[in-house]
Amino acid sequence: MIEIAQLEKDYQVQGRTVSALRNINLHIAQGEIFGIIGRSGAGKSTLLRALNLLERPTSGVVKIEGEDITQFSAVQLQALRQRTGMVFQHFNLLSAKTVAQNIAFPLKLAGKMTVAQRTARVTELFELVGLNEHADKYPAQLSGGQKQRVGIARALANYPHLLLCDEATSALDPETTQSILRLLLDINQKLGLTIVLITHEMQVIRSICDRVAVIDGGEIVESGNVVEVFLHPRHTVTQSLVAENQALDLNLLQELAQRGRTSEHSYLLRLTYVGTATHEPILSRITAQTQADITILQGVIARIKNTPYGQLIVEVSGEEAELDKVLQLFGQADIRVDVLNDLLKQTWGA
Amino acid sequence: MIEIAQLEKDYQVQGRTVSALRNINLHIAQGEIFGIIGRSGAGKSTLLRALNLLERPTSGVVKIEGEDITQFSAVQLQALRQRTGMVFQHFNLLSAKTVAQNIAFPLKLAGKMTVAQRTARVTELFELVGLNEHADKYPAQLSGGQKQRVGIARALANYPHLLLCDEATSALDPETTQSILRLLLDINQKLGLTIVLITHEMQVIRSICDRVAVIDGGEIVESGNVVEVFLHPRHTVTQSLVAENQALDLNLLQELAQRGRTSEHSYLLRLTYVGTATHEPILSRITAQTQADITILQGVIARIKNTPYGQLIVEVSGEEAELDKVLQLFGQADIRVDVLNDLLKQTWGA
Amino acid sequence: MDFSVIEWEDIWQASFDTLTMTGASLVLTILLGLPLGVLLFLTSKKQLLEQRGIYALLSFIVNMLRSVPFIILLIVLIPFTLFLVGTSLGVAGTIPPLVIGTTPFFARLVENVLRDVDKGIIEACQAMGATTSQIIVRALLPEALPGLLAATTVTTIALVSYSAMSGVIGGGGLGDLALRFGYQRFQTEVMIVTVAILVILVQLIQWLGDVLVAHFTRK
Amino acid sequence: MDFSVIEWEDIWQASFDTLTMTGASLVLTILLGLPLGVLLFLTSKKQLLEQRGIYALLSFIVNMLRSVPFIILLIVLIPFTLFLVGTSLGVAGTIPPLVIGTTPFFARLVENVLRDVDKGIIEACQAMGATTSQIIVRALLPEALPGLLAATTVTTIALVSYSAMSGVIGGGGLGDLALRFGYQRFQTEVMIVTVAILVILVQLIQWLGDVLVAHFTRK
Amino acid sequence: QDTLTIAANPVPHAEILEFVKPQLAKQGVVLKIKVFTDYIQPAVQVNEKHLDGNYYLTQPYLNEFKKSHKNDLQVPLVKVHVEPFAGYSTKYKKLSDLPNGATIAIPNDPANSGRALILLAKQGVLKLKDINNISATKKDIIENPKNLKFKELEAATLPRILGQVDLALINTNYAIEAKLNPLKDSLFIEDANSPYANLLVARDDNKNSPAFKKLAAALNSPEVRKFIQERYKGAVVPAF
Ligand SMILES: Nc1ncnc2c1ncn2[C@@H]1O[C@H](COP(=O)(O)OP(=O)(O)OP(=O)(O)O)[C@@H](O)[C@H]1O
Ligand SMILES: Nc1ncnc2c1ncn2[C@@H]1O[C@H](COP(=O)(O)OP(=O)(O)OP(=O)(O)O)[C@@H](O)[C@H]1O
Ligand SMILES: [Mg+2]
Ligand SMILES: [Mg+2]
Repeated sequence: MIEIAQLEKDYQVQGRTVSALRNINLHIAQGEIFGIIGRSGAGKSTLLRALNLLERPTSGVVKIEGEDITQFSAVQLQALRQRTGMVFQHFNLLSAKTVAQNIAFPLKLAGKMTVAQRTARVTELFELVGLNEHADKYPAQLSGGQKQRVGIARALANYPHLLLCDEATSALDPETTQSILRLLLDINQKLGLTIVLITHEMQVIRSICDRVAVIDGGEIVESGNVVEVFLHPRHTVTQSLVAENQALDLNLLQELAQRGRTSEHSYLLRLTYVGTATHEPILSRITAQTQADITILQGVIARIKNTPYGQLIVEVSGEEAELDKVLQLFGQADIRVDVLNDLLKQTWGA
Repeated sequence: MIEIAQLEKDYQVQGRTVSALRNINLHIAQGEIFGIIGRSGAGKSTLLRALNLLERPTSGVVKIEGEDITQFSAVQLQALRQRTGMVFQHFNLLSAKTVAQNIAFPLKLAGKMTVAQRTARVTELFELVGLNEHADKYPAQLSGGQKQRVGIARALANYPHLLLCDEATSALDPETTQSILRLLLDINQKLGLTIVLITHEMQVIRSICDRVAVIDGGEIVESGNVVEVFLHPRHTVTQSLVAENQALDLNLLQELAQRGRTSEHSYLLRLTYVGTATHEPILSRITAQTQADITILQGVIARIKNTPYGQLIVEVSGEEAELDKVLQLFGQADIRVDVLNDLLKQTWGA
Repeated sequence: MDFSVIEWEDIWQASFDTLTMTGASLVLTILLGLPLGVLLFLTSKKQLLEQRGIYALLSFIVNMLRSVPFIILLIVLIPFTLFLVGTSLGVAGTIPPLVIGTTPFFARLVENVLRDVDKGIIEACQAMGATTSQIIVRALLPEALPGLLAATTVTTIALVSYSAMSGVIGGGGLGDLALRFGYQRFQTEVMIVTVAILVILVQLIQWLGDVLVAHFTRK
Repeated sequence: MDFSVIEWEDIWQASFDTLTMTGASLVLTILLGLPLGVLLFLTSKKQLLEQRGIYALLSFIVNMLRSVPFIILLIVLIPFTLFLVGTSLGVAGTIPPLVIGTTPFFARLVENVLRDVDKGIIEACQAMGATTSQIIVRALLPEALPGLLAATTVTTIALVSYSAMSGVIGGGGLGDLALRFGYQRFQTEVMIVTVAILVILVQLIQWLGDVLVAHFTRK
Repeated sequence: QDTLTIAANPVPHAEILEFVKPQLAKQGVVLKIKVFTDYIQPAVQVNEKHLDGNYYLTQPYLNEFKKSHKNDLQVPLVKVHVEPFAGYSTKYKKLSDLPNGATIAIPNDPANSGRALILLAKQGVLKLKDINNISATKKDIIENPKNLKFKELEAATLPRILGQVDLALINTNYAIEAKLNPLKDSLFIEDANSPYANLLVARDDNKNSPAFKKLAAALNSPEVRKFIQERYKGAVVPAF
C-alpha cells in the first residue's frame, strides 16, 4: 500500500535549515493499522502529511499502491486524495458550515452521490460518531471532542481506502475513544481500510494497531509488531514512551528501599509473558511449588490487540535455594524474567 | 479557594436554549489538585471557563478566596485573572509573537518585572517545558505538542495562585506528559498552587489529582477522592470512563466462555486492594494455603498519586470447598471481592 | 433657509439616478472584482496557484486603474463606454467608468479578505481532493463571506460617493445635484437636502451590510 | 507626441506636492482612523466594549463623512481648515479635507480587519488579566498587523487618487496637473507623463505594502 | 417633429434654454437640454455627433478648441450673452491699493485663467507676452511690477475664499450665486463688448437645419433679452 524510501524534509526557520525528517524508510501493507509514536516535535505530523503530499518532501519517494505520488499531476493527486481520509490534529473544520454540512462536504466534492444518498450517509455517520443532536450547530458551538468527532466523520464519509489520523482521539474521553477505535477496527476488518495513525495514547496503539514505528528527532528509531515493540522496547525513547504504567515506578522502588524490605534474600523481577501463558494459573502453581513469597508490586495483565500479555514487577523473597527454584520454574513456563535488583541497588545507593 | 453554588449556564442555539451546566456545586480547597472528567461535550470546558468568568454563568455564584467574582468590577476581575493561569484546549497563542514573546507576554502585561528578570524567567520556563531550541519560532512553525507546552509555560509564567488547565497534556507524548505533571506537582507542593484540570487521560488524574469530579450532561454526577472514585466508581459514566484498562474486558470474557474453561467449579472475581495490602505477598500466601488455581486474567497494580492499589480480575477454580476458603481468605486480608460470574453467564448466554 | 425653492422633482429624479448608477455598478463591480480579487489572491506568494508573473501583471493593471484620477478615467474611457453601452452620456454612460474605477479597488479588498482565511481549512479541502475551483467556490468564499460582505459595504459606499462625479459627463444623480446647485450655484438648501438623502442612503447601506455580516458570522 | 513641450519643473513641483499631500494626509489618517476603527470594532456587537449607543453614533458620523461628495467636503470644510492651518488654499489647505475624507474610510477597513482576529486570542489575553487597552495595543493590533498594512496600502492609493481633486482649492499635485493641462488644455503629453508618474507611484506603494504584509505574516 | 439635443452649463445657459423650450415646442422643435458642469465634454460630444450642438462656448475658447482638435466642425451660429468677468476684494477698494506681493486668485480652467490674466493686463497691473492670447498662463507674464502672486482655483470656489486673498477674479455667474453684486462690489469689470460672448454652436452638417435656425432666432428674441435682464440683473448681459 505505502512505501516510503529515503524521505527527507527540511524547514527554513529564519534563514537556517532545520531538518524535520531524515532518511525515512517505511512499508505499510494493505489493510494494516499502523501506528506512529514519538515525542512531541519528533516529526510525526510531518511524516503523516507527506503521505498525501500536504507537505512536499525535500527529497525521497512516497509510493502509494505502487505509484510514486511525488510525480503525480494535480488531477492524479486529487483522485488519490479523494480516496484518502485525513483527521487533522487541529480539526480544520469549515467554520461557515454546520456540522451536517461539514460531514457532507467531501461527498459534495466527489459529487458521486445523489442528495438522498448523501443525506443517508451523513445520518449514518452521525450515529457512528454520536453527534445526532448537533447536526445544525456550527463548529464554534461545539466542544473540543465534538469537533474532533466531526473531523473523524468527515474523513470517513467518502469510504476512503487509506485513513490518516493525526491524534484523532486526543480530545476524546476514554469511552468515546474506545467506541471510535472499535468503529475504525470494524471498517478496517470489513472493508480492508488501511489506517496510519499518530497518537500519544499508548492504549490506542495497544487496542488497534498491528505495527508501530517510533520516530525521534526526525528518524525512525524502532519499528515492528506492537507486541514486540511494546513488551521488549529496545530504543530508550520507546522504553520511556511505553513505560507509562508498566515499567518500574522509581518512586515505588525508593519507598521499598527506604523500608528496607528488599533484602539480600529477595529478587526484584520483571516477568513478561505473552499469549496463552497468560491464561494459565502459572503464578499460583509456582507459588504452590515453592516456599518463596511472591508479591506483585506493580503490573498489567491485558491484551495488545488480540494478544493477551502480562508484565509484572514482583518481589520474590525466601531462602536462596527457593529463589533459584522459582527462577527455574518461570523459565520452564516460558516467562521472560529480568532481574532488576541492580536497579534497586542504584536507587538505594543514591 | 473556590466555591461554586447553584451554577447554571445556558447557550442559545438557533433560538433554542440549550443547557450546558445545571446546578453545579463544588468546593475546591487551597493547594488542592482537582480533576474534572466526563464525556466529550459534558460541560467540562464551560465549567472551567466559569472559574475566571471567560464564560459568564447564566446564574449562580462563583466564589474565589471568599469573594463572589460574578460581582467583581472590571479592575477586580483583571487583578484576579493576573493571579490565575489558564491553559487552553486550543492553545490560543499569539500568532504574531515568537515563542519567547508569547511566554513573556503575561509578564509584560503585569509589568512588575524588569527586563532582566523577565528574560531570566522566560529562560527558566523554556527549560522547564523543554523548548530551548524553539525560542525564536512563531507558533505556526511549531508542532502541536510544542504549542501546548508554550501554552503551559505562558500560564505558569506569572507565578499564579490558581491554574486552570483544559486538557493541557492532550497533545503530549507520555514522557513529556509525565515531566509536565511532575512540574505541576512540584509547584503545587512548593508554592501551594491550586490546580483545576480537565483531562481525558485517566493516568493524569491518577498521577497528580487529589480529588476528582465527574460531570455528565452538565451535572456533577460523582465526586470525591481519586482513590475512592476510581476504585469504586458508582455512576455508570464514571465506571465506563475509568474502565479503560481495569474493568472487565468483554472480549476476553467471550473468549473464555467459548473455550468453555469457566465451569461451575470456578469463580470469576474482581479483587481490589488499596494501600499497604498491595505490598504484602497476599496472593501467593493464599495460593499456598489452598488447592485452588488462581489465574490473573487481567489487572493493574499501580498507584493513584501516593496510594498503591491493585485491581485484578482472577479466575479461581477448584473444589467447591476450596473456593469458599479462598473467598474467606481474601476477606481476612482486607481485599474487596466482587463476584463476576453472573456477568460471565450473560456473555455466555448471549 | 428656504426649502420651498427646492424642485422636489429634480431631487426625486437624482435619487433615482443615484440608485440606478450605484446599483448597476455594484452588481458589475462584484461580478468583475470578485474573480479578479480571487485571482490576485490565488496567484500571490505562497498561495494555491502561486504565479509570480500573472500576479505581477494583474497587480499592475489593478494599480494602474487605481492610480488614474477618476475624472481622467471618465474621459479616457469614453470611446470604450460608447462601444459598450452605445452612449457615453447620462446614467448609462456613467456605469462603465464607475465599474472600471471601483473594480480594482474591490478586487484588492477581496484579496485582503481572502488572505485572512485560515490556511488549515484550505489544507483540509486539499486533503479531501478538492479541485482549486471547488476550494474557491465551496470553501474559501463561504468562509470569507462576512469579510466579503464588509468589503462590499465599503465598496458600495465608495460607489455612491464616486457617482457624484458623474456630472462631468452629464451623469446626474444626487452628488451631481449637490455639486451643481449646492457648490456651483450656492443653493445651500439643495445641498442640504441632497446630502441628507445621501447620508440616509449610506446609512441604510451600512446598516444592511452590518446586519448581513453579523448574520453570516459563525465564529 | 512632442514631449519637449513639457515643463518639467511643473511636473517636479506637482510630484512633490502629491507626495506631500499624500504623505501628510496618510500620517494623519492613520493617527485618527486607527483609533476610530478600533473604537468602532470594540463597541460593535458582541465585542469587548459592546455599546450600542456609541457604536451607532460613531457609525453615523463615519457614514455621514463618507456620504458627502469629496468636493462638497472640500468646500464645507473651508472654515474649519482655515481655523486649523490658517489657510484653506494650496497643499496645506488640502490636507484637512483629505484627512477627513479618508479617515472614516480607513476606520471602516480597520474595523473589518479587527473583526477577523481570532477570538481565542482575545480570550487568552482576558484570561491573563489584560486591560482592554493592553489587549488592543499588545495583542489585537499586532495580530492584525498584516491586515492593517493591507488596509493602509488601499487607503494610501485612495489618497493619491483623491488628491487629484485638490485643484478645486488650488491644491496642485499630479492629478490636478493631469486634469488641467492634460485634459482641459489638451496637452496629451502632460497627461501621459503625469499619469505615468502616478502609476509608478501607486505601483511603488502597492509593492511596499505587499512586502510589508508578507514580512509580518506569521501564519 | 425635429429634436435638438443641446449641451449647456447649468447657469445661465440651461436656464435660458429652458426659457425658450416652450416657444420652440410651439414651432415643432423638441429641445433636449443636457447639463454639463464640465467645459470640455460638451464640445467633444458635439464633435463626435452624440449631441447636436452646444451653448456655453466663447469665441476665443472655440478657437482654442478647434486648434487642439484639428478640425472645424463646430460653427458659431449666434452670440447670446456675456457673463462679464470682474475683480473683487474684501480688503481693498481700488486696484491701485493692492500692496506689493499681494495674492490674487484666478480660475484654473483654461477658458477663464487666460481671460483673468488678460483682464488684469488691461487694468495695467501686469504685462503679458501677447495680450490677445486667450490661453495665456502665469508663464506668459513678462512684467509684474507689484510682484503679484497667483493662486489658481476652480472657478466656483473663488467666492468662497475671497476673504483669504487680496483680490479674486470671478465669473459673474458664480459671483451672483454667492450674493456678490458684480456692478457694486467689483473693483473692475469687463466691458460690454467683451469677446467672451457665449455662443450657440452647431456643426457644419446641421448648421443650416430649420430646427437650429428656429433655436438661434429664439435665443436672440426680445423675450430672451428681457428674461436675461430681469433675471440676472446685470450679471449676465445680452450680447445681441
Ligand atoms: N457557544 C456555544 N453555543 C452553543 N452550544 C455550545 C457552545 N459552546 C459549547 N456548547 C455546547 O455545550 C456543551 C458543553 O461544551 P463544553 O465545551 O463545556 O464540553 P466539554 O465537556 O469541554 O467537551 P470536550 O471534552 O469535548 O471538550 C456541548 O454540548 C457543546 O456543544
Ligand atoms: N512550518 C515549519 N517551520 C519550521 N519548523 C517546523 C514547521 N513545522 C514543523 N516544524 C518543526 O518540525 C518538527 C516536527 O514537527 P511535527 O509537527 O512533525 O512534530 P510532531 O511529531 O507531530 O509533534 P507533536 O506530537 O507535538 O504534534 C518540530 O520540531 C517543529 O518545530
Ligand atoms: Mg503533530
Ligand atoms: Mg472541552
